[in-house]
Amino acid sequence: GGNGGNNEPAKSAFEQAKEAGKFTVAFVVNGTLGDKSFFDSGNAGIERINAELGDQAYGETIELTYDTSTWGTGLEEVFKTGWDAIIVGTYDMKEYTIPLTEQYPDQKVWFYDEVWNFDDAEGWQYCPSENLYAMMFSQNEGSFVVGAMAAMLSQTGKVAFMGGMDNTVLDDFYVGFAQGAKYVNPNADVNLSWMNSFSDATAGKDTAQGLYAAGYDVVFACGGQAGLGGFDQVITEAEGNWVIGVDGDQGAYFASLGTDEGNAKAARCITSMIKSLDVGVFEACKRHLEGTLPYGTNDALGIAGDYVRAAITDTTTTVFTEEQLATVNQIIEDIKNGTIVVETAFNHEDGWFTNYVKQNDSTK
Amino acid sequence: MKILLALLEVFKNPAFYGSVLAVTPPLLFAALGCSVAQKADMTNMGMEGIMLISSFCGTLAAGYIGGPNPWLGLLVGVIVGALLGYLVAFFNLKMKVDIILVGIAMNLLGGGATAFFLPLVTPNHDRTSTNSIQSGILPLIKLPFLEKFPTLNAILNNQNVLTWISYIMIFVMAFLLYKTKLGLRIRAVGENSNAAESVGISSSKVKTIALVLSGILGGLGGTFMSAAYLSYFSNGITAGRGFIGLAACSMGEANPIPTALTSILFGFFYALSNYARTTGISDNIMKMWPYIATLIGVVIYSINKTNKEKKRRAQLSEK
Amino acid sequence: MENYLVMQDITRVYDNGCIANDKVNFSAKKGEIHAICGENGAGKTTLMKMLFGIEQPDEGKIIIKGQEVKLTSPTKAIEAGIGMVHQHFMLVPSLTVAENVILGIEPTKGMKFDMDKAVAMTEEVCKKYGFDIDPRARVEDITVGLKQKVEIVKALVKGCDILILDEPTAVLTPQETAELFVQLKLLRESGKTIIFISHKLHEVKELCDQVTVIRKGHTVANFSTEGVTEADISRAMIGVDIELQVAKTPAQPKENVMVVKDLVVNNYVGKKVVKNVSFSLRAGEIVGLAGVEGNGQREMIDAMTGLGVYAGGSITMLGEEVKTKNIKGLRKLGLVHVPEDRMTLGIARKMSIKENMVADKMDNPRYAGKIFMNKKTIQEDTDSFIKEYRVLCKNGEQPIFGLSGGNIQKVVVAREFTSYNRLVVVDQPTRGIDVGAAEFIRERLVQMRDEGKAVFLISADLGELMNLSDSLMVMHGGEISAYFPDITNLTEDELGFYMLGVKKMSDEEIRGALHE
Amino acid sequence: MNKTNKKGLFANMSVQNKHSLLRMAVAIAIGLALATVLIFMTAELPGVALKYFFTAPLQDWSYFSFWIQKAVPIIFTGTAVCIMFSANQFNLGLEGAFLLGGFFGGALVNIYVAPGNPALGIPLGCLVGGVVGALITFIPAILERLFNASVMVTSLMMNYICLWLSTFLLFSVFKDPKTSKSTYSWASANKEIMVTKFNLDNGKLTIFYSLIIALIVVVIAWFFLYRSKTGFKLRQVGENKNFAKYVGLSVGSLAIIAQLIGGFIAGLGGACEIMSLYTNYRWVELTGFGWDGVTMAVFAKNNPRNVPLAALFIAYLRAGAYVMSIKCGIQVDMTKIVEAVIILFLLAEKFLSKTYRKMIIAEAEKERAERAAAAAKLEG
Ligand SMILES: Nc1ncnc2c1ncn2[C@@H]1O[C@H](COP(=O)(O)OP(=O)(O)OP(=O)(O)O)[C@@H](O)[C@H]1O
Ligand SMILES: Nc1ncnc2c1ncn2[C@@H]1O[C@H](COP(=O)(O)OP(=O)(O)OP(=O)(O)O)[C@@H](O)[C@H]1O
Ligand SMILES: [Mg+2]
Ligand SMILES: [Mg+2]
Repeated sequence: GGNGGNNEPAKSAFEQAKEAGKFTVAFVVNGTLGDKSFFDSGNAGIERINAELGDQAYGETIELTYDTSTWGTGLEEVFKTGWDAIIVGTYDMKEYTIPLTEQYPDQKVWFYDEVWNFDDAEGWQYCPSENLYAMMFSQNEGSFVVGAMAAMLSQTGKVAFMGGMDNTVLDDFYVGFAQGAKYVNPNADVNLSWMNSFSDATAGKDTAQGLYAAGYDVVFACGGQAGLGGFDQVITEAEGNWVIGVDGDQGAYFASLGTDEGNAKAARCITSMIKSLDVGVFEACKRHLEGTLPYGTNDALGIAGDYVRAAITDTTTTVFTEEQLATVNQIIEDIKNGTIVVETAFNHEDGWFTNYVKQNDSTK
Repeated sequence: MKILLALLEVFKNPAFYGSVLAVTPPLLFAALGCSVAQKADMTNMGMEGIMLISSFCGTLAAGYIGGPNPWLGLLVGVIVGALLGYLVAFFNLKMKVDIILVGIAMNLLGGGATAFFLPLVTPNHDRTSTNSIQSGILPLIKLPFLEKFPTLNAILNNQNVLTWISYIMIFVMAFLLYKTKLGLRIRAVGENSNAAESVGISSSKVKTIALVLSGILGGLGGTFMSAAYLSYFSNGITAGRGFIGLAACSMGEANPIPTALTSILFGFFYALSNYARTTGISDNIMKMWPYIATLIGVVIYSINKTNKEKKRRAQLSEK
Repeated sequence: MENYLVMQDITRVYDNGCIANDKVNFSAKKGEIHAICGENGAGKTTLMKMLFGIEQPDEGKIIIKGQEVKLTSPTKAIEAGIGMVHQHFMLVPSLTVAENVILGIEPTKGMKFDMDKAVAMTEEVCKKYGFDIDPRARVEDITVGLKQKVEIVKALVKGCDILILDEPTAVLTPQETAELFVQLKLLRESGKTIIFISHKLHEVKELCDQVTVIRKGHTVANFSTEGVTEADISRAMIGVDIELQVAKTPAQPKENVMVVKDLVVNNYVGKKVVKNVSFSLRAGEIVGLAGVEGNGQREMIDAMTGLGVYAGGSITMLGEEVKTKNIKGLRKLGLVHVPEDRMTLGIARKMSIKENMVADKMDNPRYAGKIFMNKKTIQEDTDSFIKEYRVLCKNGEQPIFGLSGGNIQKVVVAREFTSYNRLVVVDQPTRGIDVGAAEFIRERLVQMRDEGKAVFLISADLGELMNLSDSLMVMHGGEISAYFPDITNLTEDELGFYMLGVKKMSDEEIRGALHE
Repeated sequence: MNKTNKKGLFANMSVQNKHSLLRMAVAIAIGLALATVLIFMTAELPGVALKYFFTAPLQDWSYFSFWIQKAVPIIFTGTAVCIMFSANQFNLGLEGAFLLGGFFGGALVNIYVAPGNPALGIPLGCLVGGVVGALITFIPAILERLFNASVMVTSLMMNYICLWLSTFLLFSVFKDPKTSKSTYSWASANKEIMVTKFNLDNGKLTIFYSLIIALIVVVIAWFFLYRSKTGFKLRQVGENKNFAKYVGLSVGSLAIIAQLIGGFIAGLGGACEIMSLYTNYRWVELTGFGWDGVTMAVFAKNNPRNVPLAALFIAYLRAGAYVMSIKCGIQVDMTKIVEAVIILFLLAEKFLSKTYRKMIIAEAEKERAERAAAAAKLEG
């Protein structure tokens, strides 16, 4: 609604925050909110900044929409507006970010989901910025845990990973997931399927349908809004078919809706691989304000700091036995203390991932 | 070889055929909707937009009025569809805008208005889908007696009520077009509006009714997407199904049964593209198939028609 | 007996200013078949459209059974007991006979359209009046004769007392016509009033009781058919007023430019409408073609000009078979054509006068190079054409649809006459245009003849034909029914007899048109 | 007749033209009024939002650049549609042509054929893009010619075939595994972004060369349609097919030529769009520019000359809406609603028809009065 009656030219919240001398943070989404997943999680981090650090900082989420042709201009616009720190991420945004870090040397960039080349001047996309902090979530570690849980529950020995679009971060999910499944059941068949979308829920539903029909009884739906389609599918499947959420605690989300359908979805969601961008965002802000944020480095945010973890919901405790849950906890401990070394999709030569998939996915 | 075997595996799986039945209805509704309009010589290019808007409005009604009430959503979706059909008729017949361009404008409006209003009307200001509104899902039809026959059970049991309605609709539309007074008038007006006018039938009235019917079917198709396929509205949820309906209608020459068969063929390929991803075939290739099939179908159909026409001429000239 | 139907002082002016009916009076009794005769464009159809509520009279009144009626729509007319069989079929091809028949008054049974009832209704009418039609046959599958009967049944089933038949026999074979007449007579016996429009006078004589003749929107005669001959009717119809005499010297025909030999043309439904026609067109001569519309002229001209195809015989232009050439090729040979239907064939409505003038000249290096048009020459030449042909317009850039009908025709004529030509086919060149412009066009035709071009003139204006033609052919029933190598002694009455099929020449005489 | 009364711009305009201008103005006004209402309904600070929406592209160079950037692709597709619609060919395959033109011409040429060599890559990319685009529209065209298959339906299907073909090729062959949906970058080859642009005012104003290409295409298209003899023939076919046949044109071939040219321009546009905005190919959805082309052609009355203006108008709305969306969080999709409404009213022949009659009658009265005055003068 408008602000009728106020004749003064109103100031936006950003301008008010600036005037109050607060540290302003923009979370730039190269898509739109509402994915109940990664972007929403980051948005939750912003809300937490406003709630807990509100006296010193102010945050806002800015959506660039899925129209790729606007991303460059949109990001530049955010820099130009004068936000003190800009949170942005994914490979697609990297090329736009590099020149802007030079052009706007007074602003900070907190970049997620991409490894940066800070030192090799001859190397690919060299960016010696002192203002850039790169946070890399170890999704492979969290995925290992949910992979193990999937294999424990699977009756058919066939579990599936349903990704949004093929990229190294998503590959990293699969690598951990497959390794975790094989850790529990060395004969497990771990299917890799792509929805080719992060936004189209029908694509997720359709993909999941094919997977369940082919006997994959636990599906890791890993692709934002599109992945939610997997939840729509699983509730039409027979008992004994399960789904795993991603990024946020999607089971808890559906349970919180309090409807029959939400409950049905929650009841089929054995866990979610939480990738806490919210924690990352919030911690970055907190550490920046404390002056301890390590700019110019690639910061690995792993299972150790609870940056990634497997969600435990009512469903989890119902469908898994005490014993199984104990094993899960043991696995988590082993990853933390290095007994289990989780493979990653990063830092390999070309073709490595294709081979890796072939070893784990019987259809490839 | 491995791929062929895997495909065979898919074809042996009765759930696949159940899936064909489950993915076809929106295409079917769209195609039948286009066909009733086409019979009155109105090409309803705006089907996609009509489906989107009615899906959106239906979802809102289902979620906001009386808690999750998908039946109400269906009703509202259908009413909105009918209104939009009327709008198309109004702009074409009264304002004299080319019907194709009205359709294109309708599609623009459909994509734009739903995406624009979505965050305004959802409690969490959702940008992509109405996840925060609980609009519910139309009931599944459970047929316990089928459980004794596993194959039939996998195909027919637990289909959505709207799925059944969509197949019933084939016969309803066939009945309407071929067995009722209105259908007769629609066909007469579509084929020779002068002839209809000369016996006192108002062709613009009949065309308007046909487009309203078309809108109603579009409304059903749209609501299917958000109250049966998914349980919420999501931006661009129809994903080109309105256009496919138009193509199916064109291939079936707007006759309900052939149009429906074409839609089912389309659904078959669509389901196949879902199932084939576990066979190692690229699903992008699979996704191309329905369109290629339609393309080939349209060509074969056109060749046939040309030949028939030639034969008819030849026969006449012999007399 | 009291007049059952009276149309009094009916006047109808069309939007374009054409006075189609000017105080026409017409009346018919119960149980008679009443013919309306008149030349093409006399206003017969217009009168009938007003009776059937399609058009509204600007003046005059319609009285049925002594009561004045306002027929504002076909529905009203049907209610008043009027049925009409239109000059062109008003049928839906893919529907069955019964469905066509009951369209507009569909019987229903619950929600369903009652097909059985429809069939029964159709059968009942058919039985009552002796029509033999299968009500379940699809209209697209039945013969033209049957279609015509379906049209009549369509009118009858609605319970009409007055049945209008607008040229019902134009498309029928003699056998079909005979059959139809039997049924019409039956209808008359059952007390229906039938209004019958036809150009075939022997039919009128055979079938009708009364005949009203209309000429140029006026009622000119009303006879009982008992007392008159076909020749009398013909004379009443054809009144030639030769407005102006274009002066011309006797023709000096030279070589054949186009030779048509044993030409056979089928129309779009496959009916043979041009039957073994032979003639030739010679340089330096204007050959006229007379005939009532619908006697095969349309199809023959289409075949000659490359717009249509022909099924048998040959057409050669300067030794080349027309069939083997496309229109572009024919135009290269020097064939130009002023079409009858100037609005849909002769112009591109939204384009400028200039563009319409040069539309066919793009392969002439004067007007276009390899890629670009020659803007300046086009501008200059069209300006001079506009001046020469006295096209009334602001300038050449004006879109052509803003011109009056006559000026549009001048543009078409100018385009065709200024292109390379050896043979000029002009179809109704002066229809609907003013006297001055018509005279201008006629003078040009004579001038072209004198320049040694072959001119083929088709016109419904007999005065024009008799004034301009050096020799004249008459077409009737798809054949040449007369050939006059010299028309100085020809009278319009005589011409009317041949056009209306009252008379026919011997084959020998007709063969003369070939100039072998 | 030459009674030129110098009463300003509209004095010498025909009533039809005046009315059609009036109708356009009213249609646009309705659209913009609707936009204003929508903004008031949704914005927290409607004044601020309105300011961005209506003036953003004029506020500074980068918004200005963004405005121009948004106009370029729709200039291409609009021109393409103008040519096809001028010949009355309803080929809707431009979505596919644009997409594949970008994929083959814009991306693959620069990655594999002319890496690091913009001097070759750009012209070759344009050419390949155009040819690919022409191929896409050619298929429905030839199917109609040979088999009489509805070009509208087959071209719609072509769009989806193009989409899935390109995603298949992208994901299974050409994708850079590091990325989610992009090909390898051609920037890698010469270490800097290859997109060619003018940079003025310290890089604040960025105008891509593709704008120049687009404008050249517009000029050529206009010359082609209104000055060349083939273009003239195309327009005759579009205006009246029977007439075209009667004056001796080969209608079928001309119809195909129109579609080939349309496809070529769209494909060229796709290549230019990819080469200027991106350093890799990443479209996995139809771009919508093909449909925009139809809107443009409607606005431009099928005359390429008017396309840049129409495109600038729509792009202005879109750029304004986008800035407004970033600043005030209002959905960009609003412009689509506005566009749809404008199209409907712009095309509605019966819209304001009463005003038209009034204008006509007033004009006639005026003329009559003038004539009477002149006659009186003569007598007097
Ligand atoms: N809709 C119309 N608008 C303008 N003029 C018309 C219209 N219909 C007919 N006319 C003109 O009115 C005149 C009378 O036409 P009408 O159709 O009544 O002739 P007709 O006697 O039936 O001729 P025919 O024997 O050729 O059928 C003709 O000059 C014709 O050109
Ligand atoms: N569709 C039209 N749009 C605009 N102006 C028109 C249109 N048709 C005719 N006019 C104008 O109206 C006037 C009268 O046209 P109309 O065709 O009635 O003339 P006419 O009296 O029949 O002349 P002619 O004898 O040359 O056919 C002309 O000045 C013409 O320019
Ligand atoms: Mg007539
Ligand atoms: Mg006139």
